[in-house]
Amino acid sequence: MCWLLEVNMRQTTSPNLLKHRLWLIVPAALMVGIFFLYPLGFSLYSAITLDDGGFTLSHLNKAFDLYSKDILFTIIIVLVSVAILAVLSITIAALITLSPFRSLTKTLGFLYRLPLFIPFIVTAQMMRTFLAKNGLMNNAFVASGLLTPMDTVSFLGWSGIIITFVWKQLAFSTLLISGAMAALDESQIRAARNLGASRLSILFQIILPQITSTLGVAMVLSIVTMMSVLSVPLMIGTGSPTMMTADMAFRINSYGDYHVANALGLVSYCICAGLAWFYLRQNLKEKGAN
Amino acid sequence: ETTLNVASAGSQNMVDYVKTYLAPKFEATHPGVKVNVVGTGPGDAGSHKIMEKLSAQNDSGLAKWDIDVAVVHQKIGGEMVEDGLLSKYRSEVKTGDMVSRDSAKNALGINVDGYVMPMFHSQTAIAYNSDFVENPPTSYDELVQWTKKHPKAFGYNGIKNGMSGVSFVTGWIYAYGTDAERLSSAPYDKSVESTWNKAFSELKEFNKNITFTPGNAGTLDMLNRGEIFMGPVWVDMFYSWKEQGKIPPSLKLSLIAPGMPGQPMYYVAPAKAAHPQLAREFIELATSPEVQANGIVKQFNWYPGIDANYVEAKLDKATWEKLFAEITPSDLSKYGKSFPIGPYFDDIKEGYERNVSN
Amino acid sequence: MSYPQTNSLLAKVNIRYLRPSFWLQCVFILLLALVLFGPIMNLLIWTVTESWYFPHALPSQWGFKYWQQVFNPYSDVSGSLFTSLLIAVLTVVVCLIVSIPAGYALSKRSMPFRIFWMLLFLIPQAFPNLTVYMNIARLFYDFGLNGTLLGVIIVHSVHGLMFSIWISVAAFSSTDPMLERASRNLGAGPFYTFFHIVLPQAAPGLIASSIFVFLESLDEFTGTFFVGSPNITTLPLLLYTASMEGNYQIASITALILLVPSILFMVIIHKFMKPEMLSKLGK
Amino acid sequence: MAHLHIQNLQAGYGKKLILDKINLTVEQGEMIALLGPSGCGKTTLLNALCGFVPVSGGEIFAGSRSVSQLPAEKRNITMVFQSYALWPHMTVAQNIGYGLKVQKAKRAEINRRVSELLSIVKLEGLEDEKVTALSGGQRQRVALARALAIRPDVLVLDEPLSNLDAKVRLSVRHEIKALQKQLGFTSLIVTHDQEEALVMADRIAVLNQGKIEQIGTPEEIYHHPSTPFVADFMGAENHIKWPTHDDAFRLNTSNPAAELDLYFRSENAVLATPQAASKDDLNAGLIIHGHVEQSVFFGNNYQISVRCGKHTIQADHDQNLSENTPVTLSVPNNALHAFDKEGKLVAHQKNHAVSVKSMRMNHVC
Amino acid sequence: MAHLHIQNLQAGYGKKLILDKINLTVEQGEMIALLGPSGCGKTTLLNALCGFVPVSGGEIFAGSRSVSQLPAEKRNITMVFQSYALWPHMTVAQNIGYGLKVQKAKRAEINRRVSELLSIVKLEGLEDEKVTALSGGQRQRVALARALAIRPDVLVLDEPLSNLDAKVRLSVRHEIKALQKQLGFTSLIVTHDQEEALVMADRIAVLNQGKIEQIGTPEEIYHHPSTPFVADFMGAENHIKWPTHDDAFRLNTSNPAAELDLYFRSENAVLATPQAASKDDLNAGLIIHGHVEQSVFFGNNYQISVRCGKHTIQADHDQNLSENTPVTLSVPNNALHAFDKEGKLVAHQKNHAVSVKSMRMNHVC
Ligand SMILES: Nc1ncnc2c1ncn2[C@@H]1O[C@H](COP(=O)(O)OP(=O)(O)OP(=O)(O)O)[C@@H](O)[C@H]1O
Ligand SMILES: Nc1ncnc2c1ncn2[C@@H]1O[C@H](COP(=O)(O)OP(=O)(O)OP(=O)(O)O)[C@@H](O)[C@H]1O
Ligand SMILES: [Mg+2]
Ligand SMILES: [Mg+2]
Repeated sequence: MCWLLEVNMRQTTSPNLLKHRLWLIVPAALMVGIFFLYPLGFSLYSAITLDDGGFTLSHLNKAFDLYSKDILFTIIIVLVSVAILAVLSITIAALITLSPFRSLTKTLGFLYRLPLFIPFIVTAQMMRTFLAKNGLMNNAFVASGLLTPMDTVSFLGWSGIIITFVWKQLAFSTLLISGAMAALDESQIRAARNLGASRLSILFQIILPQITSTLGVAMVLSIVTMMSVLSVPLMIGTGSPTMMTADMAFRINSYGDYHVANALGLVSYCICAGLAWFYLRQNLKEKGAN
Repeated sequence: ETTLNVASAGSQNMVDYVKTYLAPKFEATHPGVKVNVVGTGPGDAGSHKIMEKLSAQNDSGLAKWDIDVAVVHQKIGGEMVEDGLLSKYRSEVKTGDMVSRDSAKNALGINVDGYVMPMFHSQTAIAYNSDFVENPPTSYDELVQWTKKHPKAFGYNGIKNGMSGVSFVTGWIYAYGTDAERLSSAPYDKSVESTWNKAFSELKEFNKNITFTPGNAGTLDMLNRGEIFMGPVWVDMFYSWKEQGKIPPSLKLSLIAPGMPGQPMYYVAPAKAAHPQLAREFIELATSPEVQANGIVKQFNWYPGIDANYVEAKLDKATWEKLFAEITPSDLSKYGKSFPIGPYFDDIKEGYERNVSN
Repeated sequence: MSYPQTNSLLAKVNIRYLRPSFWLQCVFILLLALVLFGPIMNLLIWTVTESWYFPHALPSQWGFKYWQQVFNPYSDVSGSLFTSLLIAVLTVVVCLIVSIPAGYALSKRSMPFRIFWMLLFLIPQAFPNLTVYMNIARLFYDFGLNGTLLGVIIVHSVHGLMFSIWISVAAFSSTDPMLERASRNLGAGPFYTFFHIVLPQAAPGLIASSIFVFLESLDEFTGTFFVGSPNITTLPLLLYTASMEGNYQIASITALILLVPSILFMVIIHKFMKPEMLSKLGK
Repeated sequence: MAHLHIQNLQAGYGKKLILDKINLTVEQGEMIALLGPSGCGKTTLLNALCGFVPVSGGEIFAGSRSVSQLPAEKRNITMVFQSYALWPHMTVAQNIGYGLKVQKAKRAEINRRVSELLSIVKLEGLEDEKVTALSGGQRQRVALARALAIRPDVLVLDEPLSNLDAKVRLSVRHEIKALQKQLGFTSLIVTHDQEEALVMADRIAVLNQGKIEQIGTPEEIYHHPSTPFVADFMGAENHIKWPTHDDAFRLNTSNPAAELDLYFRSENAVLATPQAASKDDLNAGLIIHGHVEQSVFFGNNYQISVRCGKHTIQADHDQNLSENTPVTLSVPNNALHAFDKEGKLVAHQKNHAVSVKSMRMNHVC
Repeated sequence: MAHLHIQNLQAGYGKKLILDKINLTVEQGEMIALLGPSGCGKTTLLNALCGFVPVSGGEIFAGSRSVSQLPAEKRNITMVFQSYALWPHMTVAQNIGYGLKVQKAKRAEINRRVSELLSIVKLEGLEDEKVTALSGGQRQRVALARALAIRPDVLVLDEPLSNLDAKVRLSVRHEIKALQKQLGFTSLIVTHDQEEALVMADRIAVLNQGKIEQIGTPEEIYHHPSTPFVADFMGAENHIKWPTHDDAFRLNTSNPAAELDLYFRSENAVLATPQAASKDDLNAGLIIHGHVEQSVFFGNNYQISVRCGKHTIQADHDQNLSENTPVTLSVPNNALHAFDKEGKLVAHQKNHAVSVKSMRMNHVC
């Protein structure tokens, strides 16, 4: 068990512990260890064992067998959402940092934070009625003459899931990214403008390279959040394919099958950890170069 | 002051019903007792949470559990009995012998006799908008024809987003696979499943002409917003929404041949409830003919959990008739099926996942 | 040599605002406003809707019927709101207490197994916890934590730890190490330096992380049920049932009520934060 | 290449007005040095020129084009920043080549120019270093090279040499000057090094509290400061309020009762020891008797602090003197900057101080 | 108060060794100036002293205490940072008072000391400003005041005056020196201003590529540079590789065939115009004929660039000379620093250059 390993480490490497300030991590690690990893152990255990305790890969096989399409769907949805999210939040943060029009940036700064405090479940619920074929959005288009009632399309389904994810996470990632941008030394931006760089090239060549790590954090956290949300696929998603969380819930609620559900959980964690690892390695490389 | 903890799965209406209708009544007759009602969410998930919480307490060997009365779905009720989480209380409550339905004894093939009391019975049926659909289909065959003529106008929610879709699929198997009687009774025969391939491939074909909705409520919602004109819904939910004005009066119900499944909600008492006696008294109150008549039937238009005869006696004719305004008692007895026994049920769902949605 | 005189204020204003980029940005902001406000408008409309069905573009009947339902004497809205808030605030406190030291330590490049630690704290969010909560509940029954505020706070904290640690690592990494040096140089020990120099520098990031932990806690439902109920009722419990079941009015009203403390939280942050710290938080 | 014309410029931060009614013209190809005490608004002026501080009044013209309302990237006025403002995520070469990259120059052309500049600022071999691994002086040279790379029309430099060591400073100073002559760019340089200003600039503007006190050629500013502030700032650090009511001081003046502020440089104070004492010089405007307080080695001479009553006067001398040696200081009339109570110049003579110095030598030898 | 003793110090970043076998003793109450080109490791040395760069070899003693393994806050060596390292979340007063607050001084005492220091560094009235709203020079003064506030035993200063204007620099320089004398703290100051080093320091250490080239009193370093590098660095910027194979050059030496590197200062190159030409000075070690290339106003004199063949020689002169004037330069033997091929000093004479200079004056007048 991981937390045991961790306690072990404390005993065997105590000079190291002091030197590298490992002890500062201990409370947090213990908390996760005892209150999550330990119970998680049982779940993981059930993902790779039979009811009688024998080791098996059949649950994982079954998970891939039945849900490979959903796994792919989940990855695509999450990646697409995170890409849109990155583009949008960088645009907003860049406008706030670089736009010469103070009044506009103030408005923008107020605007983007609006969804920050709206819980996922409420967002999902709002979107369900907003994005539907005859939802408020389409109604508004029809009323304003932009669409005829015949042209309206329902966004419930994959597009709705993406829209909802982006809508909800936008405030979060923009907050982090524009924070990082604001923390950059003003004179660095000035120096670039001074050399004739347009705002766009300043964004791409001066600002973005310096905030990649924050961008990475925002995106990893967003990915993880999206991967673990159940209410959105349940309320916005329609049928198949669907997100893995919905499958897990279905597996448990409908079959009482914890094995396959946990196997799916394992897959889901591996995806998140893979993406996070990618970021962390990149981040470490960058720092090492400095 | 004693607190009686009631956990209720199911829709907000049910939670509200327990909270605002039953609880005050109970508190009035039991001074010093406070009823604490927790809603655990709609659908099987809500029931499942209750089961998991109880089994967690069971596993850690607690002497007293923190739920005294629970309202759960039929399927979970059966599983809880199997896991030994419930107490066999029915014989100890006065209303115990007023139950007549088979579902009080048998939950998807599991014998639950004595462990459960139905709160009400629910049924899936096809809801349609009578403004747009003049001759609603009366059987699955007609429905298939209808969807060919009106693509995307029929909607259901698959099998992962709620039980109404599952019921529809189960009905489909009843119609094109194996009949309901065979699937609803033991013994289980694994080979039966292999005869459904055609049914599933037809369903896959059928699915191309329809709209998928997000959940039980999603179907009703889309009906309400005119995005679909027909779809399978829970009768109890349908009536509640209609009662609250959340769907237009033009929506009607039709139960189609060869039938769709329904299920009851159960009142159960956990095996190690902290207040077993109060729990029994609470259930007794909840299943009394008066409460069933005024609460379940009159207020919500739900089919009563105890024998209808006891309830009908407590109500005026008009109210009683209203219950059968759209689905006649004869339709109900002909087409109101129960769910198949557990293993078949799993076969149906997994078959769907493998052959239809994959 | 004579120079053109363009001193009139009007001329200046014109030069600035006639630029196409101004209008482009205006349009972008307008679109964003619509996208953001649309769903929120929808939410607000639903709170005062009594019935709304096809083919009405707007509710066919407005009213406060559902407000009465939410605030009926049997549903203890204010009580559970208070509980939710209390839990959220305490969760923030717990998360800060454990994640500030961890975040600081992890922000140092020399930290051994840095990636391992970072991934460790990702687990509670990344592993869908549906299946884990049952085991947590069992564990908590053993510890006697079930049904206690502490239990719920622990569950929420573990859940929020990812935000607080990852964001505080970012916050601490961006502080200037020279400032730390300057303080050590003047005789301040590591702790004094940490609290007087490093922490204020990282404060904006830490506050951002608190916001997310706070929100996570307010959003959390499953864990609360497994560990808290029936003794502890939070508002999201109510919201969850209503929302999953398509009871838009109740869900919207509850959501609106939940928004009140969230906005208050934001206002308090505004009040007690120095402006330049907030500027780092991003405007 | 264009000349720069600043007209009634007003600028500041928020409501705090830092620059007030600045008027300044930098002719095409001219280099003007901005001298002024710390905090007087030099950086603010450059920022206003570059478009980083909004102009609240007045106009800036580059050529005949009014640029005061243009965005920074359109102004074509390049700046070397006081805080370097290098981009930490780029290598030295990338930093330097950035401006050319923005102009979409060819890669080969950029490389050529970058290595040319690296050799100018003596950073050969460091092109692939991250700027974060450079020492302070190395960073400053990168900043300079970056601004020079695009051959700007108007170059403004904010203390470009302050972090360089003496050696590099001389060569970079020379390099800038040579480049400026060669390319003929108009430039404005902020420096707090008086020598730098004198050597590099065609004209010097002395700024004080957001106002220009005097503009003129180095010689004018050095020899004919028009205000007490400029006199003081340009090194006439000895200040005597006349009358002193002290017998140790004697002033040859037509009106001995007038209240005057006298300023003179240590290099103009001719110091005579009793041994070397001769009869008082007729040329001497001011004669002071005192005692050596301190003597400091200055390289090519010693700076002697002379105590006379409540004043301490600095004088240059070619020999080290021991403490308390009695000495006589005489300051020639033409090296004495006298101002009346309103700060107006009084009885200033046009001879150059240098000739005065050579006279001093006569006494010594 | 303690002396500082550095023994065989080695330090660097990662595997990159920057400082190699540094040996240096700063006596109690002494001030040593570290001079050296940019990037030679001056900042690194100070960082190693303060405990910010790990020491990979050797020892540092403050008094008799070995501090090389102590944490930074226990070393009692205070630093003025080159990049200021001010705390942006604090006001000026809070920055300055921080060290005292750490020592748990009374609030009144802190306030008193802070306002005392504010007046020393001439920042009165800015105590409640955020440091982010200060100009570059103002920030540097805050950094200085912060380090002085706690009256440190050993003070190390990393170019503390580089961003100050001439006026303030003089007064702060003086203030530091006075404080240092008064309080007697041992100190090490990094500067790239040669004059600053000469004036402030009791001894000067010249650092080159992580090694100390020479340590000595200002006079020693100035007049007797022991290596070509020091000579060059201390302002003897005229460099001639002997033999030049050019008739315009003449060297009075016992061994005219020897290969030598000759260094001399512009101030020691006596310049004679044809009009003023006299017979060749016997003292002159080196005589050069050439033409004026450029003449630059330097304040108290002109710097003349003389072109002789492929060399350009700088010489000081008291008058402006027009371009192409033919001139003769003579450098006295004792002002000529000659090194052999190994960089060893050759035939150096002990007379002080100052006396040479006065001799020059004889010729001129
Ligand atoms: N953090 C660092 N990592 C790696 N190398 C560094 C680092 N800081 C400085 N160096 C290198 O160490 C050498 C010495 O740097 P240092 O800062 O000590 O120079 P310095 O003498 O203070 O120069 P300056 O006068 O320009 O400030 C330089 O070559 C520099 O490139
Ligand atoms: N961002 C700012 N906000 C408010 N005031 C500022 C800001 N920057 C500078 N100031 C103030 O404006 C005045 C002028 O500052 P500026 O930077 O122009 O001085 P400077 O002449 O460049 O000085 P130095 O030689 O020290 O760099 C100073 O009093 C300073 O305190
Ligand atoms: Mg400045
Ligand atoms: Mg340095």
